[in-house]
Amino acid sequence: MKFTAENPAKILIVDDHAIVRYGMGVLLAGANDLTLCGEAENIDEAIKAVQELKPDAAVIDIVLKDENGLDLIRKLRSNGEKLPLLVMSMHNESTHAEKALRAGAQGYIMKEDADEVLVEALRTVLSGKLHVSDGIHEKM
Amino acid sequence: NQQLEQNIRERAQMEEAMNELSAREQRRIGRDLHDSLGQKLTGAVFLSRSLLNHFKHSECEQKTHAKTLNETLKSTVSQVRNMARGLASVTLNEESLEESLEQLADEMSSLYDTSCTVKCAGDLPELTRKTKEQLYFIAREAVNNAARHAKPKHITIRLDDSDSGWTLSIEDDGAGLPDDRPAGEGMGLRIMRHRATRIGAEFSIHSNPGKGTSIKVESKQSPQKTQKPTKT
Amino acid sequence: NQQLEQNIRERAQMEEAMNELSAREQRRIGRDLHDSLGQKLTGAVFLSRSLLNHFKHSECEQKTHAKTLNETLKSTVSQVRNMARGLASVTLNEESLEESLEQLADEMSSLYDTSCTVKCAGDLPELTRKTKEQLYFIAREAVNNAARHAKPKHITIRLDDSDSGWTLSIEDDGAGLPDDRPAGEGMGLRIMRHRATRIGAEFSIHSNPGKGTSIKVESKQSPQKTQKPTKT
Ligand SMILES: Nc1ncnc2c1ncn2[C@@H]1O[C@H](COP(=O)(O)OP(=O)(O)OP(=O)(O)O)[C@@H](O)[C@H]1O
Ligand SMILES: Nc1ncnc2c1ncn2[C@@H]1O[C@H](COP(=O)(O)OP(=O)(O)OP(=O)(O)O)[C@@H](O)[C@H]1O
Ligand SMILES: [K+]
Ligand SMILES: [Mg+2]
Ligand SMILES: [Mg+2]
Ligand SMILES: [Mg+2]
Repeated sequence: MKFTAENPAKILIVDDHAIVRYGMGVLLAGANDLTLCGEAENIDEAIKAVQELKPDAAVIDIVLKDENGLDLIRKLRSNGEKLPLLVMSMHNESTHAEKALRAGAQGYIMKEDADEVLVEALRTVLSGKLHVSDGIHEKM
Repeated sequence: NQQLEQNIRERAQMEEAMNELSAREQRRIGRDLHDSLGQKLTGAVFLSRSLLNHFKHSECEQKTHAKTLNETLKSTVSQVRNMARGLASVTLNEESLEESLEQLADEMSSLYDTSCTVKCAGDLPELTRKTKEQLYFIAREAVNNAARHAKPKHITIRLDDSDSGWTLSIEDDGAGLPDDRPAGEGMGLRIMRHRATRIGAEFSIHSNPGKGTSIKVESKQSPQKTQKPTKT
Repeated sequence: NQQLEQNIRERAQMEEAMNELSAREQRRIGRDLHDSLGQKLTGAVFLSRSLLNHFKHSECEQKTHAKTLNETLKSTVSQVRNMARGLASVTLNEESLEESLEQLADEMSSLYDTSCTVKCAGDLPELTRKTKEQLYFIAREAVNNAARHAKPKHITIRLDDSDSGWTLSIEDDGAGLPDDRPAGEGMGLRIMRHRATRIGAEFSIHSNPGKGTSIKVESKQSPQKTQKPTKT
């Protein structure tokens, strides 16, 4: 499916920090083929939001207070949810990207680059491809 | 005399308790940095990027400011991440010892011109948090020593099970210990040895000039196998 | 037996050395936070303020974002400052002990509903850095205890010269130690006592129910007066 300004992709943000969700929402507002459809700060909220809002993709943080974003990914997959999932984390990509993909994610971005790559990474996973940085691609 | 012995023993216990307290304090700060400060700054990076995008088609002063702001904030995020990593180390996200060692190896490989790999046996006994922590710090010092002093091509961190429980070893193929090493050990080696004592393990170091050095830490017996494993 | 005594003694020395190392590490982190990170963030606050001013007369979305950004960054500056202060403490800016105690008193007065003042004798003997540090940490714990446990109107930190060298005391006019205090001292009191031992000083605690508590640390003799003073 091709997303356009008339038919933007609905994005769900899952992060335990309000300021991160806010900043990311502002950034998404600037991309006309994407729209923020909801926010969640833990696993339960995220699972409910996916069922009710039917987002086209979700951005998921790894550290969600005491919960792990990778567990959320595994649960969504075992519920049969097929939407592309993009992991965004403070953790080093080299040690965590592979784990994220194995858990069922389609991409991995680091928080410190996220402002530059978020929108493109979302477009990539929405088009059915994987998003990881070149260095990691080689390693895998 | 027995009184004196008792006094020194209490002093040692006190100092160890204070070390444990300050380790806990450092982990707390590491978590604060990583979770609270790091996240606020991440949000701020997004906002500054959106302001920068707003000025995309203009050439005003504000655009330069937005750009500098964005760059400054990004550099603070990586600085905070690096500081947090050093502080929280093994307990960040309750990782397993194996994961922490993998991360250490990755950092080493990217920091020095040395490849560093981790090999772990499949069925290691459950380790207490204290043991995991001490082993992590021993490995970190040993790997740093190898990279700094021996110019090796390769470093291997190995975690094996053994009759007595487990063995941690760090091997490099570098220069080996220098012959003219001053009699006493440096602080790094002494602390490694002491950390091994703390967890009731044997510490040894072997070296061949020109062939490399290996550090070994071996559990004497494995209380973890019989004891109820501590939640880690 | 003498071997055993020697072993325990070495263990105590080792743990103390490690404590010293981690104290140094914490000061380093404190300085990094204060100088490097804190300065970058202060610069970022100014830039965000200038962007906010740019949108002064408009009512666009960007103005709201610039405002949130500015507020977030301001909160990170004070967070970093607080973390740095806790870490770098006595050696931040190479302050004198008196200045550090003044700062401690200020923090206490603003944090709790208690006034806290410092009284220092004019001609104190030159203290070593180690002594200053331990005295600072003892004062910090004592003041915190008073504020947290005794609900006093006033706390006085006193630094006097004396025949034996110097005396540090921390007095409050609060509730006094509870009668039903468990036999062993808490970790805070034990660490204060131990810090006093480390610098060869006497530690004592006096309390009157309903009238308050006073903690006293007194040098036994004053090696600093005869020894060449360590550079601090
Ligand atoms: N893997 C190694 N290969 C070759 N030499 C080593 C190795 N590990 C230690 N050494 C030698 O042993 C010495 C003592 O090591 P130690 O870790 O105790 O101190 P350091 O590394 O010199 O200083 P510090 O650890 O305090 O920064 C080193 O200076 C080095 O000469
Ligand atoms: N100035 C004081 N006034 C009244 N009670 C005090 C005072 N200082 C200490 N206490 C009592 O002594 C107890 C032990 O103090 P200590 O500093 O050892 O432990 P704590 O403050 O309870 O815990 P921690 O210091 O580990 O946070 C306190 O719980 C409190 O009941
Ligand atoms: K949009
Ligand atoms: Mg998070
Ligand atoms: Mg060393
Ligand atoms: Mg206390």
